[in-house]
This record gives sequence, C-alpha cells and structure tokens, in this order.
Amino acid sequence: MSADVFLFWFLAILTLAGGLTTVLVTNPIYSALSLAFTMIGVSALFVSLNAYFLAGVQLIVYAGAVTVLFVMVLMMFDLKHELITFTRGKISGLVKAGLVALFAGLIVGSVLITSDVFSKSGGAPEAVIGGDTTKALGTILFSKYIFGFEALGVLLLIVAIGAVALARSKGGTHAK
Amino acid sequence: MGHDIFEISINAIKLIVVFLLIVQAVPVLVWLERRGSAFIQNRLGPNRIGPFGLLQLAADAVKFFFKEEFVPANAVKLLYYAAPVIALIPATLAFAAIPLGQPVQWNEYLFRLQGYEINVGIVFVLAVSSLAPYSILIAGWGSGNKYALMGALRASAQVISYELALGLSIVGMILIYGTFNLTEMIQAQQAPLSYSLLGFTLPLNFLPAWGIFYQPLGAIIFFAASFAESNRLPFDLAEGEAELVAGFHIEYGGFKMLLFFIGEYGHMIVASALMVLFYFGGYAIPGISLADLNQWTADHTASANAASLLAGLLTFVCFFIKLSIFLWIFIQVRWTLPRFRYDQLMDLGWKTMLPWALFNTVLTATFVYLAHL
Amino acid sequence: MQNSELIGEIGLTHYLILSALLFVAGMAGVLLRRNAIVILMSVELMLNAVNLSFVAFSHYLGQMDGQVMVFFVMTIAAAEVSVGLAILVSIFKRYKEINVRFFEHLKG
Amino acid sequence: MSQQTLMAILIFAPLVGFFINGFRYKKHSAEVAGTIATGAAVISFISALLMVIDLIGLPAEERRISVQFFDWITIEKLKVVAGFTIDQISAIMVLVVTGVGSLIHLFSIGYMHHDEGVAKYFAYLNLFLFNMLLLILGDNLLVMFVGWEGVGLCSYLLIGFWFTDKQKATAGMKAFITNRVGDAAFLLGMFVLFLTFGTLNFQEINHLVPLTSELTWLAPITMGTLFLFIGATGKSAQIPLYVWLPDAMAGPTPVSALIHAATMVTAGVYMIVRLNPLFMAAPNTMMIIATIGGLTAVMAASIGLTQWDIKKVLAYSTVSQLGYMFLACGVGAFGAALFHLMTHAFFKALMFLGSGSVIHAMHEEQDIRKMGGLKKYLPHTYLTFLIGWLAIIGVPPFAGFFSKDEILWQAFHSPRGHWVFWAMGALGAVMTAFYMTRLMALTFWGESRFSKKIHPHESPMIMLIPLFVLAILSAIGGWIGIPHVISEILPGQPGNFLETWLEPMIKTVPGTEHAEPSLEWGLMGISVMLAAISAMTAYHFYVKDPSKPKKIAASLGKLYDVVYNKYYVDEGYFCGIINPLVRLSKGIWFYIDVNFIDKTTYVISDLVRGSGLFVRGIQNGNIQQYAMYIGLGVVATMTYVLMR
Repeated sequence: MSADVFLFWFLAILTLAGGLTTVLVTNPIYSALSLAFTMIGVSALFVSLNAYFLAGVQLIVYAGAVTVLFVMVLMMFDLKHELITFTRGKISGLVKAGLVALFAGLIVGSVLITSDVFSKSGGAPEAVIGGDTTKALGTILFSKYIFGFEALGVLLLIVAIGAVALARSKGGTHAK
Repeated sequence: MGHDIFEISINAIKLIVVFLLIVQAVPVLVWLERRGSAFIQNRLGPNRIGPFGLLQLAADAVKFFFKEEFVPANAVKLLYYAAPVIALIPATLAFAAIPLGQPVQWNEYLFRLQGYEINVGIVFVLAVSSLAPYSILIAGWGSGNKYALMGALRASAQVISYELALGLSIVGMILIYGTFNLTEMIQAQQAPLSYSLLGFTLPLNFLPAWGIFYQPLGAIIFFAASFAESNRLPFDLAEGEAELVAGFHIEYGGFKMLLFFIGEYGHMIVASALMVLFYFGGYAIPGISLADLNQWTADHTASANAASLLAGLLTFVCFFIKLSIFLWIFIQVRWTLPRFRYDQLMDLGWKTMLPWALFNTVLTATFVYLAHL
Repeated sequence: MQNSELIGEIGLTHYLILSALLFVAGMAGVLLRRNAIVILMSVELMLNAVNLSFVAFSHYLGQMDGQVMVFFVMTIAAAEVSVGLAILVSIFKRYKEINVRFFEHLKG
Repeated sequence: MSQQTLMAILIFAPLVGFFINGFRYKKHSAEVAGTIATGAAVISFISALLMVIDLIGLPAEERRISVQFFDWITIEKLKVVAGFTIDQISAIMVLVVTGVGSLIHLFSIGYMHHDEGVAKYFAYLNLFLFNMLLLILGDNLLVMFVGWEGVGLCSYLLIGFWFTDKQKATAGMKAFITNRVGDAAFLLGMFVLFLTFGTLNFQEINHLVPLTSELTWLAPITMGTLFLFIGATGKSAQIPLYVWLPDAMAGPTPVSALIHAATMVTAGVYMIVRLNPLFMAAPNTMMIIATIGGLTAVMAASIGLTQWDIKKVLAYSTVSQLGYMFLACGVGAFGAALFHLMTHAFFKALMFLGSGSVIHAMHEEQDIRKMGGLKKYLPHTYLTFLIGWLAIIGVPPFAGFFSKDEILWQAFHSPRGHWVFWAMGALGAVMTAFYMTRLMALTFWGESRFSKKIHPHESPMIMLIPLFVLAILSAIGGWIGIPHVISEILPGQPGNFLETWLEPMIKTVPGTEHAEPSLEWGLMGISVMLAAISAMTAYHFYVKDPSKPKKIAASLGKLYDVVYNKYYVDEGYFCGIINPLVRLSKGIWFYIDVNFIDKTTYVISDLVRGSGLFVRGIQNGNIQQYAMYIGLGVVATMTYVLMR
C-alpha cells in the first residue's frame, strides 16, 4: 500500500465520517463543526488530486467563511439539543429514507458499471495533471470562462447588497 | 517531499522543531512584553527572579502547570477542552509554511529552512489562518458563559471581516511578483528597485526591490489588518475587559489559558513573518543580494556544504532580526494605543480598509498592465 | 475487478463513489432534518460532493474545466449561504423558530 | 418669429398657464393666478393677431397658414397629423375666442376675487382656452375632436365649479352626459367620413366632396353630415339636446359668458361652417339643420319669455340665437352664420358679464323679480347693458341688426330658404325683443323691489373695462358685414368686408345673386318694426303697467304653465329615455349579469378551485416534500437511463 493509497483511504473515511456526523448528530452546533471538518477533509482530498489552489480556496471559502457563518448564526440563536431532529411522518419518512438508499445504490451502481470506461480512457495526459495546476486554472479562468467569472462578480455584489438588506430588516415584507 | 528515509526523518524533525520554535517563542515574548510594557509605562516589570527577571518565565510555566483544573458547570465538556488545542493549529500550520532562511544544499539533499514547501504558499497561509475563528467560537460557546459567547462572536466576526482586507491587500503583491510561492516571492525581491511604466524605467539601485516600495498602501492595510486578525490591541474587542471581562477565554485558566496564549502569540509571529516576507525582503540581508551572499560564503568556507550551511544560518539570523522588529512593533502598539469601539472597528474594516484594499488592487492591476505594455 | 485492486489502487472510481456517498449523506440531511440551518448545511455538503467529483474528473481526464466549475460552484454556494442565512436570521428574529415545518405558513 | 413658433405660442400659452396655476392652485391668490391666466390668454390673442396680420398679407386665394407639428397617428390608411391651420374662417373664430376670452379672464379677476379656489378656476379657464384653440385650429376632424372633448371636460369642470352644492354638480354632470350623446354621434360621423373619403383633413375632405348633391337619405355624405350635426346639437344646444345649457348657468357667470355664450356653444356652428362644401352636398341635412335651427330659435325664445332668473333668460336667449345660426347654416348662408356667431359673441358676452356685474352688485341674487331700478346704482353696467340690449333686439346700426337681418334675408331669399324659415326667424326676433326688453325693464328700470338691506354698488374697474370694450364691439362689430343695399346708400360705399374676406372659403348656394333691393328693404323694415313694437309692448307691460303680465299669464292658463315649465322637456326625457334606460339596465344587471354571467363564471371558478384543492395537497409548503419530489424525479430518470 503506497502513501497515496493510504492517504486516500484515510481522508475518505474521515471525510465520510464527518459528512455523516453532520447529518446525524442532533446538536446543530456539532453538525456545523463536523461540516467544517468535512470541508477540511475535502480540501485535503483536493490536494491529493493536485488541485492546490482549489484546496486553499476551499479552506478559505467553505471552512473559513461559510461554515464559520453557520456556527456563528447557530451560536447566536443559541440552539442546543433538538427535540425533533428528523422528520416525523411515518410514510413520507420511509419514502424519503428509501429514496436516499435507492439513489445511493443507483449512483454507486452506475459508477461501477461505467468504471471500466474511465479506466480505459484513463491514459490522461500526465503533463497537465502532473505538477501544480494553479497557473493553468488561472489561464483558463481568465480566458475561456471570463464571462462567467464576470457574471459571478456581479452576482456576488448583488448578494452582498441583498444579504445586508435582508439582515437589516426588522422582519416582515415592509421593512422600515 | 522525501525520497529516502533520511530526508523523511529530517522533514519530520523539522516539523517538530518549527512547532517547538513557536511554542518556545511565546514565553520569551511574554517576558518581552511584560518588561517592555513596564518600561513604556515607566514601571520596572518583573525583575526579581533571575537576571533581568528572565526566570520569571519558568515560574510562570510552573504556575500554569499547577493551577487547579476546573470545568464550568454549564460548559460543553468536549468543546471546552478541544478549543485550546484547536487554537494552536492555525498559527503553527501557517508558520510551518514560512521560509525562515535560504535552503541548505547538503550533498544531494536540499534542506529548506521551513516546515514544508508549498507552491501556493500564500493561499495556504491565508487558508489556514482563516480557520482561526473556530477555536474562538468553540471556546466561547463551549464555556457556557454569556460573556464568553459575546466575545467569541465579536472576535470571529472581526476576524472574518478583516480577512477580506488582508487577502485583498496581498493581491497587489501577487500581481506584481506573479507567484503564490513564498520562496519565489523572496527571490523576486532581491533585484535592485526600479519602477517601470510604459517602457520608461526609473532605477533606484541603492534600494532593494522590496514589496514596501511597490505596495506602500497594501503594506499599511496588511499590517493593520493583521493586528485585527490576531485580536491584538487596538482591535482586541473580543477581550474588552470593561465590557466582557475577558472575552472568550474568560472561563479558561492554567494550562488551557497558556495554549490560547501560544495561539495568540503564534498569530502575531505569523503576521510579523508575513510582513517581513511580503514587504521587507524575507530572509535576505538588506544591501546584500542572495547571490553576493552565496559568493561571500563560498569564498570564506572550505566546502560547498559548509558555505550553504553558513548562508542558511546568516539568512536565518537576518530573518529573525527582522521578525523581532515587527514583534516589538506589535508589543509597542499594544501598550500605546487605546482600544476601538466595536462599531468603529467594523466601520474601519468594511468601509475604510476594504475599499482601499480594492482600490489598491485595481490600481496595481492597472500599473502592472501599463508596465507590461 | 479484483478485490485487492479495489483497495490497493486508487482511481477515478474511488473518488466518484466517495463523492456519491457524500452527496447521498447531504441529500438525506436535506430530506430528513428539521432544522433549516442544518438543511442549508446539508446542501453545502452536497455541493462539496459534486465539487469533489469535478476535481476528480478534472484530474483524471486532464482537463482544467472541471476545476473552473468548482470555482464557480464555490462562489455561488457562498452567495447562496449568505442569502439563506440572512433570510433565516430575519425569520428567527421575528418568530424565534427555525424548524423547517414552521415555514409551511409561508406558502401562498 | 417663424410661423411654427408663433402657432405653438398661440396654442400652448394657455396650457402653460394651466400648468402653472393648476399645480400650485392652493398657493396663488386671485391677483397672481388671474394675472398668469390673463397673461396667457393675452399672449395667445397677440400671437393670433400677428398671425392674422400675416394672413391678410397673403393673396386672397392662398390665405392659409398651416403648421404641422408631428405625425400623430399612422395606421395603414389612417394618417393623422398634429397640424393646425389658420384660414379665413378660423381667423375670425380665433380672434373672437382669444379676444373675448382675454376680456372675460380680466373680468374674472374681479368677479372671482373672493373665491377660495380662484387659482383652480383660472387653471380651468386656461385649459378651456387651450382646448378651444385645438378645436378651432386643428386641421383635421380628430384634432378638432380632441378639442371638442376637451372643452366638454372644461365645461363640466366649470359648471360644477362649486361642486359642494349638489345641484350645481348635477348640472355639470347633466351637461357632460348630454354632450356625450352628441359626441358619440360626432364620432360616428367621423367614421362615416373616413370610410367615405379616407381622410379626416378638412381641406382634403372639402376638395373631395362631389359637386353634385346627394338626395338619398342613406347616402354616406348625408349620413355623415347628419351625425356631425347631431354632434353639433349636443355642443351647441339645439333641439333635442339643448336641455343642458340653461342648467349650465350654475357655473360662475364669467364662465357662462365665455363658454356658454361666446365660444364653446358656437363650436357646432363653426364645425358646420368649416365643412360647408360637404354640407352643401347634402341638401337633406341642410333642410333638417334649418328646421331644427328655426324651431330652436322660436321655442327657446318662447321659454325665455317666462323665466325669472336673469341668467336663465340669457341662457334661453343664447339657445335661441344659436338656433338662428343653424338656421343660417341650413339655408346655406354660412357667412351669415359666422357673422352672427361673431356679433353674438360680443353682445352676449357683454350681457352675461353685465348680468355678472349685476349679480355681483346684488350679492348673488339672480331673480329679476327682486331687482328693478338698478339704473341709478349701476350706471356703467347699465350703459353697457343697454348697448347689448340694442344690439340683440336688432336696432340699427348696432351689431346684432346687421347679422340678424342678414340671416333673415338669406332665409327668405336663398334657394334653400323658404318664407316659413323667415317667419320663424321673425317670430324669434319679436320674442327676443320682448323678453330682452322685459329683462331690461325688470332689472334696470322701474321701481326697485329688492330689500333695504341690499346696497347695490358699482363693480370695480377691472370688471368694467371688459364691459366697455365689449360694448364698443357690440356697437360697431356689425360694420364689417354691412349688406349691399345699405352699403350703397352710405357715403364711400364701404362694401361687405366680411363677404369678400370669406369668399374663397364659403360655397354660396347657386342663385342667390339676383336680389331685389326693394324686397330686402321691405323685409328689413318689417323685422325692425316688429321688434320695435314688441319692445315697446314689453316696456309698457313691465314699466308702465306691471299688473298686466300677470293677467295675461292667468288668461293663458295652461299654455303659460307649459311654457313656464319649459315645455316639460326635461320631464319628458326622464319619462321617455332616462327612467326606461335605468330600469332596463337594472333588469339586465339582475337577470343577465348576476343570474347568468356571474353564475356561469362561478361554475368555472368552482371547477378550477375544486381541482386546485385536489392538487393543492402536493404543494403543502413543506420544502422537504418538494425536495423529495425532485429526488423521485432524479431516481426515476436514473433508473430509466440505467435500465435502458
């Protein structure tokens, strides 16, 4: 077992555990903290896939900002243990759980069925994936995807304004 | 990364050494701060134990170790204990990525005087330090104390706010030097200073091409924001004794308190180190370029290995001298400036520093574009 | 596919399945949890899972487009969370309630 | 200044005045608002004068200044230009409207001085003037129609100016609704003309009119002109739509002078004169116009004999005089109609303003039974009123004599005319002389009958100046249209200026040229004599022997009641049209709308709601449920793709 393989299994198990804890734990703050943990795990997985820059951004954006926001909001609301964590409908709950299981089976099944397709075409150009991909990412982001990038900038501006407006309102649709 | 067992073990040792470095720097800094603040305030400070009161550190350590261990009744035990440990992580991880001296070439091995070399070092340092709010939040909430929670919320809001200005102020540097790599950034600062625009060049050979000369505004914003990032005065609203008693570590004592201390000073060290790195030429000795230095050491030592080792040592010392200057500035500021009000703090962050940082970025981009025309 | 290969040699399939499992965990959270904030978190989890598969594809197929997509997804996720949390904060300020079933009252 | 600019100033000056006064109507005092409004009207008048001077400078056949501002509507064949024209006809009209309008504005400053809504009042007046100018100057029917509707609106607003009084507000509504009937007909007429000629432009229509006359009733030109005439009866208060005008006296007196005597009510006459070649081509319509005009003249005058309200008398007099104008139109004497329109505008505006002065002096008392002997209290008003009286009863050489005589002569002499029309006109003239003298007698002469508490006082100078100006115009205004027979015996033989001026624009009925001077002299003498006898009788009745009228009224019995109650026309309208219409509407509302249409829609909406109720269960507001549906869809799709 080489180091890469060990790394993958180690990270995969940690990440998956973090994800499951997020969903299953009854205290939302633990949920948020384990979500942060999962984010860090995913970031590490990015590193194992040579996507260094994305790993950093993942940490900054998800772990450093998004999840911190969650934690802050939860702490501000001071929610502790929840009495009703999960949905209580017997039929709909069963349907939902079954749906999730079915979906998991379907995805895993489809991945496994098509895995040989990937392994056949797996002769990926090593030049691209070999070293650090930051420069390539920057080049493609500012050339091929420049329009999307600009659009996202506008979106962020709108969201910033909208979030401020929403948070300042005293509730109701006609804030003073 | 390591290719044989020797290099791997050296790397492992390096990590431990870096960790110990940051941990051991803290007592020294505490002593420095206490003595320094005393002199600033026209007092004497701790001077009874040992020469210049240096053994006070040991006494403090003993006191920390033997303090009573207690958990508040309302605390969430797991989080309460986890928080101080988590507090250590960001600072030490970030510090490990900072090159402390010129790499040493020992036969076929290249030993970098840093925990690990990462190609996107700047992103890594930012990313890791963005995890800092967690320990604060966990501590604040886990303590089960109103003041602690308020302090934690304040602190984390502050850290998130200033992260933006901090990150944006570095963008100018990245644009100018065209790299995320910290070592490359230091290399790029070796050349003599020259401003070029639209094909015209203004050479200022007597100065090194340090970031401070290209990015004065960015440097100021970065420096100010890093104060806020490390929750130091004048931005230590999280502690704000008058309002919140002691902020998020109100319920902590003894060794756990010490860990928080280490975290905070670690932040300070990282901030100073980044300041040195980005704007003051890193480990390079002022006035002597790295090439000259290597030439000089090669002339004065017998073997190439020894020359490399000597150069590494000299740059290391130089780096630490620069670092100490900035650490002293941190301490000096803490004991001279009063504290902001919270709304002033937020106003400063969002309405002053962020726009200026944005302006700096745009300006830099324009100039870089014009310079390359 | 041999069992030992499955453990000993990491390929695209592994990352995809990991991503699928993370996604399903997030989906379960969205479908089953009652706390609106946790639902938002689960959505983030799903987005992360998708990101992971994007990066894995990008790595194994040798194309950068996947990473660009991840970049975009992150931005949009950040936007979504800020707005979502802002809405939740204003609702909570008014009603002291974040149970998602409570929001049924908002239907037309 | 270019003609375009001048035209724009002419038309839009009152609009600007309207906006200035209208938007800050609570802020302006009477002086400020009045100055603004009067200034706007005077500016209009001056620019109109300048344009008319330009017009006179042109050769007779080309006297036409057209200004086109922009293309207003362009839909396939329908092409309407926002264009305005001054030619011989509209020149007279625009001078009358802006000139008399300016004087009345001036008068209003004094008259409305103490009213709270004075700025609003002036804003309305200016708006009216603007719309009237649109009506006069518009070079096609649609622009005219805009003005037509606009003056209707202003008339409504001004009649109901004191809208807190329910009766006055109702009078405004009555005017508006009655006009609406006419306006609908006007629209229909426009449609017919557009279908026939493919254009709405006056000049083009007048050019396209066939030279031969159409004699069938259903011919398009006859239909179109008939509809237009119905429109004119609405606006110009002819049988059967005259009922609104007497009630319209509820408005402020200057308004009655401006709108309901001098300008707006003559719009119908003006429209017919404008389209005279078209009307000439429809003899049937002409006959109807003449008949209606004659009947109106007689009937209104007969009602005027019995009224006690000073303004009501004048109102019926107006209706009667308008009848004269239509009579003139009907017999093809368009020039005479326009002539009488002008002189009538002078003396009737004068009399209305005079009555306004009287009412002002009598502290809002309008009943002539409670006046009398005002001669010594109001010398200036009396003098001007006297001139107006002389003018209206047709004493030479005052204005009314020439125009009325022209109409009577044409009614008798024109090939389209008939001695019956002359007789109607003469009867009307006799009655006019009688009731006008009666008015004079009861108001100014004889004993004073008002209570001792009232001390009548002469009006301020600002109100008297318009009176003097109008009095002068009433006295000499007729001299521009002196008939040939008189002109020949006068020194210098001034000739008929008006006829020459209008000649290029007015089609004359063939065969009018040959006239016998002796016949004309004779008819003239008869009508003047009749009027004089009638006036003297009235003087005898109401000054010398005040008990006589009551005896005569008593001896006439029922007949007097009928006339006194205005022939029960209003009541007839209520019984015959309004009440059945209301009852029918109620019936339709209850049986068709409520019981049929509504219930049908209820069934449909219930169906929709029922199915909505059924489907609504899916959309229960639980977002997790929604997410589940998405998940189900995804799973189904994936299953399908994988199993395929």
